[in-house]
Amino acid sequence: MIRVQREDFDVGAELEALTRGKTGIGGVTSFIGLVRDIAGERRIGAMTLEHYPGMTERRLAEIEAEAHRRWPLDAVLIIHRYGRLEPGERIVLVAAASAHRQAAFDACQFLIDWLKTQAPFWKLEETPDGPRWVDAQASDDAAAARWIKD
Amino acid sequence: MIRVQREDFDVGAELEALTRGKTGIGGVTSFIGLVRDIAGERRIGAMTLEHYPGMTERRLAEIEAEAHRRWPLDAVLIIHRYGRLEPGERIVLVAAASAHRQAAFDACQFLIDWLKTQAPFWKLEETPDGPRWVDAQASDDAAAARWIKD
Amino acid sequence: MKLLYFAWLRAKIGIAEERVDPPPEVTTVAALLEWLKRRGPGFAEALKDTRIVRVAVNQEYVASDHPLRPGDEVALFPPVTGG
Amino acid sequence: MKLLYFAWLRAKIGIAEERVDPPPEVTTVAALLEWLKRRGPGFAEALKDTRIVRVAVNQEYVASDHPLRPGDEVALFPPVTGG
Repeated sequence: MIRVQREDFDVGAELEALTRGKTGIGGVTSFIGLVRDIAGERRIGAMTLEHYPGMTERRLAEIEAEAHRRWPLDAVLIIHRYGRLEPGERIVLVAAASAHRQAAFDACQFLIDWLKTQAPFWKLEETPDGPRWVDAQASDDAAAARWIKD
Repeated sequence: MIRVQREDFDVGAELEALTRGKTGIGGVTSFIGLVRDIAGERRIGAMTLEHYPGMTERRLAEIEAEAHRRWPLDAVLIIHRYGRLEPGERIVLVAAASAHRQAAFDACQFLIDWLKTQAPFWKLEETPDGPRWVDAQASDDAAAARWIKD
Repeated sequence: MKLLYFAWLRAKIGIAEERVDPPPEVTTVAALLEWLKRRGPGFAEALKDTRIVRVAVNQEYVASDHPLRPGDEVALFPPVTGG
Repeated sequence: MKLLYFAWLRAKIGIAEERVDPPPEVTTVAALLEWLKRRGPGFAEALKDTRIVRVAVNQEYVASDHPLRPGDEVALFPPVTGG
Protein backbone atom coordinates (compact mmCIF):
# COMPACT_ATOMS: atom_id res chain seq x y z
CA MET A 1 0.00 0.00 0.00
CA ILE A 2 1.24 3.49 -0.78
CA ARG A 3 0.12 6.88 0.50
CA VAL A 4 1.31 10.46 -0.06
CA GLN A 5 -0.12 12.88 2.47
CA ARG A 6 0.43 16.11 4.36
CA GLU A 7 -0.70 14.72 7.75
CA ASP A 8 1.37 12.69 10.18
CA PHE A 9 0.76 8.93 10.48
CA ASP A 10 0.44 6.52 13.41
CA VAL A 11 3.32 4.03 13.05
CA GLY A 12 1.82 1.44 15.40
CA ALA A 13 -1.59 1.51 13.72
CA GLU A 14 -0.06 1.35 10.23
CA LEU A 15 2.16 -1.64 11.00
CA GLU A 16 -0.70 -3.37 12.82
CA ALA A 17 -2.99 -2.91 9.80
CA LEU A 18 -0.27 -4.26 7.51
CA THR A 19 -0.14 -7.66 9.23
CA ARG A 20 -3.67 -8.02 10.62
CA GLY A 21 -5.18 -11.43 9.87
CA LYS A 22 -2.06 -12.60 7.99
CA THR A 23 -0.67 -15.27 10.30
CA GLY A 24 1.93 -16.49 7.81
CA ILE A 25 4.06 -13.37 8.44
CA GLY A 26 7.18 -14.06 10.48
CA GLY A 27 8.62 -10.57 10.50
CA VAL A 28 8.07 -6.94 9.61
CA THR A 29 11.00 -4.63 8.96
CA SER A 30 10.25 -0.93 8.90
CA PHE A 31 12.14 2.31 8.47
CA ILE A 32 10.97 5.69 9.74
CA GLY A 33 12.69 8.76 8.32
CA LEU A 34 12.70 11.84 10.57
CA VAL A 35 13.59 15.50 10.10
CA ARG A 36 16.99 16.18 11.65
CA ASP A 37 17.88 19.50 13.24
CA ILE A 38 21.31 19.40 11.67
CA ALA A 39 22.53 18.46 8.20
CA GLY A 40 26.29 18.35 7.79
CA GLU A 41 27.38 21.63 9.39
CA ARG A 42 24.05 23.43 8.93
CA ARG A 43 21.49 23.86 11.70
CA ILE A 44 17.99 23.33 10.27
CA GLY A 45 14.91 25.10 11.59
CA ALA A 46 12.41 23.16 9.48
CA MET A 47 12.02 21.92 5.93
CA THR A 48 9.35 21.97 3.26
CA LEU A 49 8.86 18.89 1.12
CA GLU A 50 7.63 19.56 -2.38
CA HIS A 51 6.48 16.74 -4.66
CA TYR A 52 5.02 16.02 -8.08
CA PRO A 53 1.44 14.87 -7.43
CA GLY A 54 0.49 12.00 -9.68
CA MET A 55 4.01 11.00 -10.64
CA THR A 56 4.92 10.47 -6.98
CA GLU A 57 2.13 7.95 -6.51
CA ARG A 58 3.06 6.20 -9.77
CA ARG A 59 6.71 5.87 -8.83
CA LEU A 60 5.92 4.63 -5.34
CA ALA A 61 3.48 2.06 -6.75
CA GLU A 62 6.21 0.86 -9.13
CA ILE A 63 8.71 0.58 -6.27
CA GLU A 64 6.14 -1.41 -4.28
CA ALA A 65 5.51 -3.72 -7.25
CA GLU A 66 9.24 -4.21 -7.85
CA ALA A 67 9.72 -5.22 -4.19
CA HIS A 68 6.98 -7.82 -4.58
CA ARG A 69 8.67 -9.15 -7.73
CA ARG A 70 12.04 -9.50 -6.02
CA TRP A 71 11.09 -10.96 -2.63
CA PRO A 72 8.38 -13.22 -1.22
CA LEU A 73 6.47 -10.50 0.65
CA ASP A 74 3.07 -10.61 2.31
CA ALA A 75 2.72 -6.84 2.45
CA VAL A 76 4.51 -3.61 1.59
CA LEU A 77 3.81 -0.14 2.97
CA ILE A 78 5.10 3.24 1.83
CA ILE A 79 3.79 6.45 3.41
CA HIS A 80 5.49 9.73 2.51
CA ARG A 81 4.56 13.19 3.72
CA TYR A 82 4.88 16.56 2.03
CA GLY A 83 4.56 20.15 3.26
CA ARG A 84 6.41 21.90 6.07
CA LEU A 85 7.97 19.64 8.71
CA GLU A 86 9.89 20.52 11.86
CA PRO A 87 12.88 18.67 13.35
CA GLY A 88 11.79 15.40 14.96
CA GLU A 89 8.75 15.05 12.70
CA ARG A 90 8.21 11.88 10.68
CA ILE A 91 8.78 12.19 6.91
CA VAL A 92 8.42 8.65 5.65
CA LEU A 93 7.52 5.13 6.73
CA VAL A 94 8.42 2.10 4.64
CA ALA A 95 7.79 -1.48 5.74
CA ALA A 96 7.99 -4.99 4.33
CA ALA A 97 6.36 -8.09 5.84
CA SER A 98 7.45 -11.60 4.97
CA ALA A 99 7.52 -15.15 6.27
CA HIS A 100 11.29 -14.75 6.18
CA ARG A 101 13.29 -12.20 8.15
CA GLN A 102 16.00 -11.63 5.55
CA ALA A 103 13.46 -10.91 2.80
CA ALA A 104 11.77 -8.36 5.06
CA PHE A 105 15.10 -6.64 5.78
CA ASP A 106 16.34 -6.60 2.19
CA ALA A 107 13.00 -5.42 0.79
CA CYS A 108 12.71 -2.63 3.38
CA GLN A 109 16.19 -1.37 2.57
CA PHE A 110 15.40 -1.55 -1.15
CA LEU A 111 12.19 0.45 -0.63
CA ILE A 112 13.91 3.37 1.07
CA ASP A 113 17.00 3.29 -1.18
CA TRP A 114 14.90 3.39 -4.35
CA LEU A 115 12.43 5.87 -2.98
CA LYS A 116 15.28 8.28 -2.22
CA THR A 117 16.55 8.28 -5.81
CA GLN A 118 13.30 7.68 -7.73
CA ALA A 119 10.34 9.37 -6.05
CA PRO A 120 9.90 13.03 -7.10
CA PHE A 121 10.27 14.82 -3.75
CA TRP A 122 12.48 17.82 -3.02
CA LYS A 123 13.49 19.31 0.31
CA LEU A 124 13.81 23.02 0.99
CA GLU A 125 15.60 23.59 4.30
CA GLU A 126 15.22 26.67 6.49
CA THR A 127 18.74 27.57 7.62
CA PRO A 128 20.19 30.59 9.48
CA ASP A 129 21.43 31.79 6.04
CA GLY A 130 17.99 31.50 4.46
CA PRO A 131 16.19 28.78 2.53
CA ARG A 132 18.36 26.17 0.82
CA TRP A 133 17.41 23.35 -1.55
CA VAL A 134 18.91 20.07 -0.40
CA ASP A 135 21.38 18.55 -2.88
CA ALA A 136 21.02 14.95 -3.95
CA GLN A 137 23.53 12.74 -2.15
CA ALA A 138 26.07 10.61 -4.00
CA SER A 139 25.71 8.14 -1.10
CA ASP A 140 22.02 7.74 -1.95
CA ASP A 141 22.87 6.94 -5.56
CA ALA A 142 25.41 4.38 -4.36
CA ALA A 143 22.86 2.84 -1.99
CA ALA A 144 20.29 2.56 -4.78
CA ALA A 145 22.87 1.14 -7.19
CA ARG A 146 23.23 -1.93 -4.94
CA TRP A 147 19.80 -3.03 -6.14
CA ILE A 148 20.41 -2.68 -9.87
CA LYS A 149 20.45 -6.11 -11.43
CA ASP A 150 23.11 -6.89 -14.01
CA MET B 1 16.84 -0.11 26.36
CA ILE B 2 15.99 -3.77 26.89
CA ARG B 3 12.89 -5.44 28.31
CA VAL B 4 11.83 -9.06 28.79
CA GLN B 5 8.14 -9.40 29.53
CA ARG B 6 5.07 -11.61 29.25
CA GLU B 7 2.75 -8.80 28.08
CA ASP B 8 2.38 -7.48 24.55
CA PHE B 9 3.90 -4.10 23.67
CA ASP B 10 2.69 -1.05 21.72
CA VAL B 11 5.04 -0.68 18.74
CA GLY B 12 4.06 2.91 17.97
CA ALA B 13 4.47 4.06 21.57
CA GLU B 14 7.79 2.24 21.96
CA LEU B 15 9.31 3.72 18.79
CA GLU B 16 7.96 7.15 19.66
CA ALA B 17 9.56 6.98 23.13
CA LEU B 18 12.85 5.89 21.56
CA THR B 19 13.24 9.07 19.52
CA ARG B 20 11.36 11.64 21.61
CA GLY B 21 13.32 14.86 22.06
CA LYS B 22 16.29 13.55 20.05
CA THR B 23 16.16 15.71 16.93
CA GLY B 24 19.52 14.51 15.60
CA ILE B 25 17.97 11.16 14.60
CA GLY B 26 17.51 10.75 10.85
CA GLY B 27 16.06 7.28 10.82
CA VAL B 28 14.78 4.39 12.90
CA THR B 29 14.91 0.84 11.58
CA SER B 30 12.84 -1.72 13.45
CA PHE B 31 12.04 -5.40 13.18
CA ILE B 32 8.95 -7.05 14.65
CA GLY B 33 8.98 -10.84 14.96
CA LEU B 34 5.56 -12.52 14.88
CA VAL B 35 4.28 -16.04 15.61
CA ARG B 36 3.59 -17.83 12.32
CA ASP B 37 0.83 -20.39 11.95
CA ILE B 38 3.08 -22.61 9.88
CA ALA B 39 6.74 -23.63 10.26
CA GLY B 40 8.13 -25.62 7.35
CA GLU B 41 5.41 -28.24 6.79
CA ARG B 42 3.95 -28.10 10.30
CA ARG B 43 0.80 -26.21 11.22
CA ILE B 44 1.28 -24.44 14.55
CA GLY B 45 -1.53 -23.78 17.02
CA ALA B 46 0.51 -21.67 19.41
CA MET B 47 3.92 -21.68 21.03
CA THR B 48 5.35 -21.21 24.48
CA LEU B 49 8.55 -19.25 24.89
CA GLU B 50 10.73 -20.31 27.79
CA HIS B 51 13.73 -18.25 28.88
CA TYR B 52 16.48 -18.04 31.48
CA PRO B 53 15.58 -15.08 33.68
CA GLY B 54 18.64 -13.05 34.58
CA MET B 55 20.88 -14.40 31.85
CA THR B 56 18.42 -13.22 29.19
CA GLU B 57 18.59 -9.64 30.40
CA ARG B 58 22.38 -9.82 30.63
CA ARG B 59 22.78 -11.15 27.11
CA LEU B 60 20.37 -8.58 25.65
CA ALA B 61 22.18 -5.76 27.46
CA GLU B 62 25.47 -7.03 25.99
CA ILE B 63 23.96 -7.14 22.50
CA GLU B 64 22.69 -3.58 22.96
CA ALA B 65 26.13 -2.41 24.15
CA GLU B 66 27.86 -4.16 21.24
CA ALA B 67 25.55 -2.40 18.76
CA HIS B 68 26.46 0.95 20.32
CA ARG B 69 30.16 0.08 20.02
CA ARG B 70 29.85 -0.82 16.33
CA TRP B 71 27.61 1.94 14.98
CA PRO B 72 26.91 5.62 15.78
CA LEU B 73 23.46 5.06 17.32
CA ASP B 74 21.26 7.45 19.26
CA ALA B 75 19.09 4.71 20.72
CA VAL B 76 18.61 0.94 20.74
CA LEU B 77 15.51 -0.98 21.79
CA ILE B 78 15.05 -4.70 22.42
CA ILE B 79 11.75 -6.04 23.79
CA HIS B 80 11.26 -9.81 23.91
CA ARG B 81 8.21 -11.65 25.24
CA TYR B 82 7.95 -15.04 26.91
CA GLY B 83 5.01 -17.30 27.77
CA ARG B 84 2.30 -18.71 25.49
CA LEU B 85 1.76 -16.84 22.21
CA GLU B 86 -0.73 -17.50 19.43
CA PRO B 87 -0.19 -17.08 15.67
CA GLY B 88 -0.10 -13.42 14.70
CA GLU B 89 1.09 -12.30 18.13
CA ARG B 90 4.25 -10.22 18.49
CA ILE B 91 7.30 -11.99 19.93
CA VAL B 92 10.05 -9.44 19.66
CA LEU B 93 10.74 -5.83 18.71
CA VAL B 94 14.24 -4.57 17.98
CA ALA B 95 15.03 -1.07 16.78
CA ALA B 96 18.04 1.14 16.13
CA ALA B 97 17.96 4.92 15.71
CA SER B 98 20.78 6.86 14.08
CA ALA B 99 21.59 10.05 12.24
CA HIS B 100 22.46 7.75 9.34
CA ARG B 101 20.09 5.35 7.61
CA GLN B 102 22.65 2.63 6.85
CA ALA B 103 23.81 2.48 10.47
CA ALA B 104 20.21 2.09 11.60
CA PHE B 105 19.63 -0.76 9.13
CA ASP B 106 22.85 -2.62 9.85
CA ALA B 107 22.49 -2.29 13.62
CA CYS B 108 18.87 -3.47 13.53
CA GLN B 109 19.81 -6.55 11.51
CA PHE B 110 22.72 -7.21 13.89
CA LEU B 111 20.39 -6.97 16.92
CA ILE B 112 17.97 -9.60 15.67
CA ASP B 113 20.66 -11.88 14.21
CA TRP B 114 22.64 -11.94 17.45
CA LEU B 115 19.57 -12.15 19.65
CA LYS B 116 18.48 -15.28 17.76
CA THR B 117 21.73 -17.12 18.44
CA GLN B 118 22.74 -15.60 21.80
CA ALA B 119 19.70 -14.87 23.97
CA PRO B 120 18.54 -17.87 26.04
CA PHE B 121 15.01 -18.37 24.72
CA TRP B 122 13.45 -21.65 23.57
CA LYS B 123 10.23 -22.24 21.65
CA LEU B 124 7.86 -25.12 22.29
CA GLU B 125 5.35 -25.39 19.45
CA GLU B 126 1.89 -26.90 19.74
CA THR B 127 1.44 -29.06 16.62
CA PRO B 128 -1.25 -31.58 15.55
CA ASP B 129 1.26 -34.30 16.61
CA GLY B 130 1.78 -32.80 20.06
CA PRO B 131 4.27 -30.37 21.54
CA ARG B 132 7.59 -30.00 19.74
CA TRP B 133 10.73 -28.08 20.71
CA VAL B 134 11.89 -25.88 17.84
CA ASP B 135 15.35 -26.76 16.53
CA ALA B 136 17.98 -24.09 16.13
CA GLN B 137 18.35 -23.04 12.50
CA ALA B 138 21.63 -23.27 10.63
CA SER B 139 20.47 -20.18 8.71
CA ASP B 140 20.36 -18.24 11.99
CA ASP B 141 23.95 -19.24 12.77
CA ALA B 142 24.96 -18.14 9.29
CA ALA B 143 23.15 -14.82 9.70
CA ALA B 144 24.87 -14.19 13.03
CA ALA B 145 28.26 -15.20 11.64
CA ARG B 146 28.13 -12.24 9.24
CA TRP B 147 28.73 -9.97 12.23
CA ILE B 148 31.73 -11.81 13.67
CA LYS B 149 34.80 -9.66 13.26
CA ASP B 150 38.03 -11.29 12.12
CA MET C 1 2.15 20.70 -24.36
CA LYS C 2 1.99 21.09 -20.59
CA LEU C 3 5.21 21.97 -18.78
CA LEU C 4 5.81 21.57 -15.04
CA TYR C 5 8.80 22.87 -13.07
CA PHE C 6 9.78 21.76 -9.57
CA ALA C 7 12.09 22.77 -6.73
CA TRP C 8 14.91 25.17 -7.67
CA LEU C 9 14.06 24.94 -11.37
CA ARG C 10 10.62 26.33 -10.52
CA ALA C 11 12.16 28.99 -8.28
CA LYS C 12 14.63 30.12 -10.97
CA ILE C 13 12.11 30.06 -13.82
CA GLY C 14 9.49 31.72 -11.62
CA ILE C 15 6.52 29.62 -12.74
CA ALA C 16 5.27 26.21 -11.68
CA GLU C 17 3.23 25.23 -14.69
CA GLU C 18 2.50 26.52 -18.21
CA ARG C 19 1.09 25.47 -21.56
CA VAL C 20 3.43 25.96 -24.52
CA ASP C 21 3.28 25.34 -28.24
CA PRO C 22 6.91 24.84 -29.32
CA PRO C 23 7.90 25.11 -33.00
CA PRO C 24 7.67 21.93 -35.11
CA GLU C 25 11.43 21.23 -34.96
CA VAL C 26 11.15 20.57 -31.19
CA THR C 27 10.59 16.82 -31.47
CA THR C 28 12.73 15.56 -28.58
CA VAL C 29 13.42 16.36 -24.94
CA ALA C 30 16.90 17.71 -25.85
CA ALA C 31 15.39 20.06 -28.44
CA LEU C 32 12.77 21.25 -25.95
CA LEU C 33 15.47 22.10 -23.37
CA GLU C 34 17.45 24.08 -25.98
CA TRP C 35 14.31 25.96 -27.03
CA LEU C 36 13.34 26.72 -23.41
CA LYS C 37 16.82 28.11 -22.62
CA ARG C 38 16.23 30.88 -25.16
CA ARG C 39 12.94 32.01 -23.60
CA GLY C 40 14.54 34.28 -21.00
CA PRO C 41 17.25 34.70 -18.37
CA GLY C 42 15.38 32.62 -15.75
CA PHE C 43 15.16 29.71 -18.18
CA ALA C 44 18.79 30.13 -19.24
CA GLU C 45 19.93 30.12 -15.61
CA ALA C 46 17.75 27.17 -14.58
CA LEU C 47 18.76 25.04 -17.55
CA LYS C 48 22.40 26.04 -17.96
CA ASP C 49 23.63 22.58 -16.90
CA THR C 50 21.16 20.12 -18.39
CA ARG C 51 23.10 17.15 -16.93
CA ILE C 52 21.50 17.90 -13.57
CA VAL C 53 18.01 18.38 -15.01
CA ARG C 54 15.72 15.35 -14.72
CA VAL C 55 12.89 15.03 -17.23
CA ALA C 56 9.64 13.09 -16.94
CA VAL C 57 7.22 12.77 -19.84
CA ASN C 58 3.71 11.77 -18.86
CA GLN C 59 5.10 11.03 -15.37
CA GLU C 60 7.80 8.58 -16.51
CA TYR C 61 11.53 9.35 -16.43
CA VAL C 62 12.94 9.72 -19.95
CA ALA C 63 16.32 10.31 -21.61
CA SER C 64 17.16 13.38 -23.70
CA ASP C 65 16.43 11.62 -27.00
CA HIS C 66 12.86 10.81 -25.96
CA PRO C 67 10.35 11.95 -28.63
CA LEU C 68 7.70 14.54 -27.72
CA ARG C 69 4.08 14.85 -28.81
CA PRO C 70 1.79 17.92 -28.56
CA GLY C 71 -0.38 16.54 -25.73
CA ASP C 72 2.53 15.47 -23.51
CA GLU C 73 2.95 16.50 -19.87
CA VAL C 74 6.66 17.32 -19.51
CA ALA C 75 8.15 17.90 -16.07
CA LEU C 76 11.62 19.33 -15.42
CA PHE C 77 13.23 19.05 -12.01
CA PRO C 78 16.53 18.61 -10.13
CA PRO C 79 17.68 15.24 -8.76
CA VAL C 80 15.15 14.12 -6.16
CA THR C 81 15.81 14.39 -2.40
CA GLY C 82 12.90 12.70 -0.65
CA GLY C 83 12.83 10.01 2.01
CA MET D 1 26.56 -25.66 43.13
CA LYS D 2 23.24 -24.63 41.59
CA LEU D 3 22.19 -26.40 38.39
CA LEU D 4 19.50 -25.15 35.99
CA TYR D 5 18.03 -27.06 33.04
CA PHE D 6 16.02 -25.53 30.20
CA ALA D 7 13.80 -26.57 27.29
CA TRP D 8 14.08 -30.23 26.26
CA LEU D 9 16.98 -30.83 28.64
CA ARG D 10 14.67 -29.87 31.50
CA ALA D 11 11.87 -32.03 30.04
CA LYS D 12 14.14 -35.10 29.71
CA ILE D 13 15.81 -34.69 33.10
CA GLY D 14 12.48 -33.93 34.73
CA ILE D 15 13.67 -31.11 36.97
CA ALA D 16 14.24 -27.40 36.36
CA GLU D 17 16.66 -26.59 39.15
CA GLU D 18 18.66 -28.39 41.83
CA ARG D 19 21.56 -27.96 44.21
CA VAL D 20 24.34 -30.54 43.90
CA ASP D 21 27.64 -31.19 45.59
CA PRO D 22 29.76 -33.03 43.01
CA PRO D 23 32.88 -34.98 44.05
CA PRO D 24 36.18 -33.04 44.18
CA GLU D 25 37.43 -34.39 40.80
CA VAL D 26 34.62 -32.45 39.02
CA THR D 27 36.63 -29.29 38.37
CA THR D 28 35.49 -28.43 34.82
CA VAL D 29 32.29 -28.22 32.79
CA ALA D 30 33.27 -31.37 30.84
CA ALA D 31 33.77 -33.32 34.07
CA LEU D 32 30.42 -32.07 35.41
CA LEU D 33 28.61 -33.31 32.28
CA GLU D 34 30.24 -36.75 32.59
CA TRP D 35 29.31 -36.97 36.26
CA LEU D 36 25.70 -35.85 35.57
CA LYS D 37 25.26 -38.49 32.83
CA ARG D 38 25.75 -41.22 35.42
CA ARG D 39 23.03 -39.88 37.73
CA GLY D 40 20.15 -41.64 35.95
CA PRO D 41 18.54 -42.51 32.62
CA GLY D 42 16.96 -39.03 32.19
CA PHE D 43 20.37 -37.42 32.58
CA ALA D 44 22.00 -39.99 30.27
CA GLU D 45 19.36 -39.37 27.60
CA ALA D 46 19.45 -35.56 27.91
CA LEU D 47 23.25 -35.39 27.81
CA LYS D 48 24.03 -38.19 25.36
CA ASP D 49 25.28 -35.73 22.72
CA THR D 50 27.10 -33.02 24.63
CA ARG D 51 27.95 -31.19 21.39
CA ILE D 52 24.40 -29.84 21.33
CA VAL D 53 24.39 -28.89 25.01
CA ARG D 54 25.11 -25.25 25.73
CA VAL D 55 26.56 -24.36 29.13
CA ALA D 56 26.45 -21.06 30.98
CA VAL D 57 28.32 -20.51 34.24
CA ASN D 58 27.09 -17.58 36.29
CA GLN D 59 25.01 -16.56 33.26
CA GLU D 60 27.92 -16.40 30.80
CA TYR D 61 28.46 -18.89 27.98
CA VAL D 62 31.51 -21.07 28.63
CA ALA D 63 33.46 -23.81 26.87
CA SER D 64 33.82 -27.36 28.20
CA ASP D 65 37.21 -26.70 29.81
CA HIS D 66 35.83 -23.86 31.94
CA PRO D 67 36.73 -24.36 35.64
CA LEU D 68 33.95 -24.75 38.22
CA ARG D 69 33.70 -23.50 41.78
CA PRO D 70 31.31 -24.65 44.51
CA GLY D 71 29.13 -21.52 44.51
CA ASP D 72 28.64 -21.43 40.70
CA GLU D 73 25.27 -21.25 38.96
CA VAL D 74 25.56 -23.69 36.04
CA ALA D 75 22.84 -23.79 33.36
CA LEU D 76 22.52 -26.52 30.71
CA PHE D 77 20.32 -25.98 27.67
CA PRO D 78 19.91 -26.70 23.95
CA PRO D 79 20.85 -24.18 21.25
CA VAL D 80 18.63 -21.13 21.67
CA THR D 81 15.62 -20.44 19.43
CA GLY D 82 14.26 -17.03 20.38
CA GLY D 83 13.50 -14.01 18.26
